[in-house]
Amino acid sequence: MSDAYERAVEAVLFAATEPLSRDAIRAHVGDGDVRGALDRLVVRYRGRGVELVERGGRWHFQTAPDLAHLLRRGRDEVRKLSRAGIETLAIIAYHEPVTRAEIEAIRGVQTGRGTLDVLMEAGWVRPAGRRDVPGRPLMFATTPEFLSHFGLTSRRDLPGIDDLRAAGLLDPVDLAFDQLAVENHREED
Amino acid sequence: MSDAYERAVEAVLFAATEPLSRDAIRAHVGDGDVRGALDRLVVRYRGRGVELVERGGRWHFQTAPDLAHLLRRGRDEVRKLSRAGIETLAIIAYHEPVTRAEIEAIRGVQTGRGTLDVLMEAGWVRPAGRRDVPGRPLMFATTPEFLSHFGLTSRRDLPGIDDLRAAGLLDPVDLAFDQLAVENHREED
Amino acid sequence: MTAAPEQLTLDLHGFEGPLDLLLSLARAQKVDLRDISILQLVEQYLAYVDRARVLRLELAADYLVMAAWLAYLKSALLLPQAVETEPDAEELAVRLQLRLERLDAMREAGARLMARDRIGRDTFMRGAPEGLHVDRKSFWSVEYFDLLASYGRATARSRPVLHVVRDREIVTLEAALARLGALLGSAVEWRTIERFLPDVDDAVLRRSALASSFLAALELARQGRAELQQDAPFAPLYLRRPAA
Repeated sequence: MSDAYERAVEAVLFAATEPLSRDAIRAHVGDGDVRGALDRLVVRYRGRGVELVERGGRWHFQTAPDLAHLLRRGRDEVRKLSRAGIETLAIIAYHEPVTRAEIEAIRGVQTGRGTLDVLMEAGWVRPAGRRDVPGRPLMFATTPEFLSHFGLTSRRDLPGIDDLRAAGLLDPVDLAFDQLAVENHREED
Repeated sequence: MSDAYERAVEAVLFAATEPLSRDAIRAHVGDGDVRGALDRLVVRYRGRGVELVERGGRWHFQTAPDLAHLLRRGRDEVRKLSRAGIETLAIIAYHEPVTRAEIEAIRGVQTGRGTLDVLMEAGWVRPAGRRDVPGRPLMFATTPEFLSHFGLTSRRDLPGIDDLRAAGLLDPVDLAFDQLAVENHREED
Repeated sequence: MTAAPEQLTLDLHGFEGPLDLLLSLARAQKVDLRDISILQLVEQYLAYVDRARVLRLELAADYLVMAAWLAYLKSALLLPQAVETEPDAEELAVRLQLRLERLDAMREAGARLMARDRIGRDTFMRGAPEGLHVDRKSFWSVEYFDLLASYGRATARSRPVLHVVRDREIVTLEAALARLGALLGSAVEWRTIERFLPDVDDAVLRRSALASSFLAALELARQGRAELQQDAPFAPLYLRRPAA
């Protein structure tokens, strides 16, 4: 038997057009044990054709990934990112917040016009304040939509991030040296 | 225990943008006992926050009618700000405090009376005193709600002109021309 | 990239800069980037650039900058250990290797991200949600990106278009008149106009001087202060002081 509060949480999440935080859920259903209701709903839907997932602190229902082949038909494929776009997105996600110069240092090429633009337009990346160094360069970070889109519960879920960090591959880079190879080269978009 | 066919029917109905006939469902999930799957799903969802219903031979999920008060109005209530509205808001944010005449000088077109009204109604813009020039025109500035809506700590977090240019957000229509100019005048950068 | 280095084509369009090329060469050498030979990698890169030169392919400047840097690294690595180099060659090699590892790691991470179950491709949100009433504060919706893009669009309309004419060194007509007038004072014999030009190396400046001097010669002839002679169109142009 399902309790009334759990039903209400279920209905609100079903009706929502985008993922909802616990606070947003509470704003609609009133005070109660939102966390407990979410936990019970996750169990109830587990293994079904639809499941309840958490992405960056926000919750939504989605179809089970193994049924993708039934649903893809007649739908537009998600837009393909360029190789530069994929690399830039990965660097931002694994290093955030990160400046354009730091992105370029890792890629060894200048970031073409349009690359960050496309990632921001997709809603996956956003400006995230400025670095407190001379010039106050803008930093970039990922958005909650990024986590939702790629099915990540949080940034800790990024594939292999713990191993990369342990190997020191996410440490700040030595800009002075890296600038050497970046100079003069513009990537082709 | 849910069978694979039932799961598939569940997912297809969930993802559908409109109610589906049994034939339409079968077109997605392949041959099988659609009727049986639908019957079992109706039972499974009965009494939940969401229910599976048939209307004129077409099937769809809907939130339980007794919970409609939690959802209140439809999502069409969220209206997109007009292009004029967004531009005006952006100019106020970058130049505040700023008069209507100054906004018009930057936009190159007259700003309709309704545009500023909408921005004030949305709570993003407020009157901010008068300019000490003949006619004492009213000045406008952004509100704390504006900052919080866009997740900004302060106006200093807005990307600077150089950042916008680097991200390709200036002159989006004149991209080719702009690139030419950049190549000819690298020393300007 | 599994091809042996010799089989790499010289099509540099496939590479996004020297670091990308280096990574491809390193990958061809070993799967584990920590085990690659930097010296071997440097030699492969330099050979690659040499072959591009032999084939007269135009290489972007940064490929040459990297080549110069790697040539320096190579000579530093080959120096006897006793000789102190600044900065330390071994350290530079390790840092190069680290950069390749970083880029490779991010490439791998990007591929793994793209392979995840993505909304709109692998999982789907509800197709026809009833929607929730959102309170008045977000009654009007604007995305941050739209705000920034709008500002660029709006200011672009009123921003003055700036045309910059490069400041070039030229010989003005006034200068040519003064110079030619002075030099002609002593020119009793016919001399070609080139003999009267200032002594400059820059070809563009020289053309400017010739053009200005030609006009100056016409003006001086009009004033009766010079005589001109030319045997045929495009033949050498001779000048001298008018016979008294």
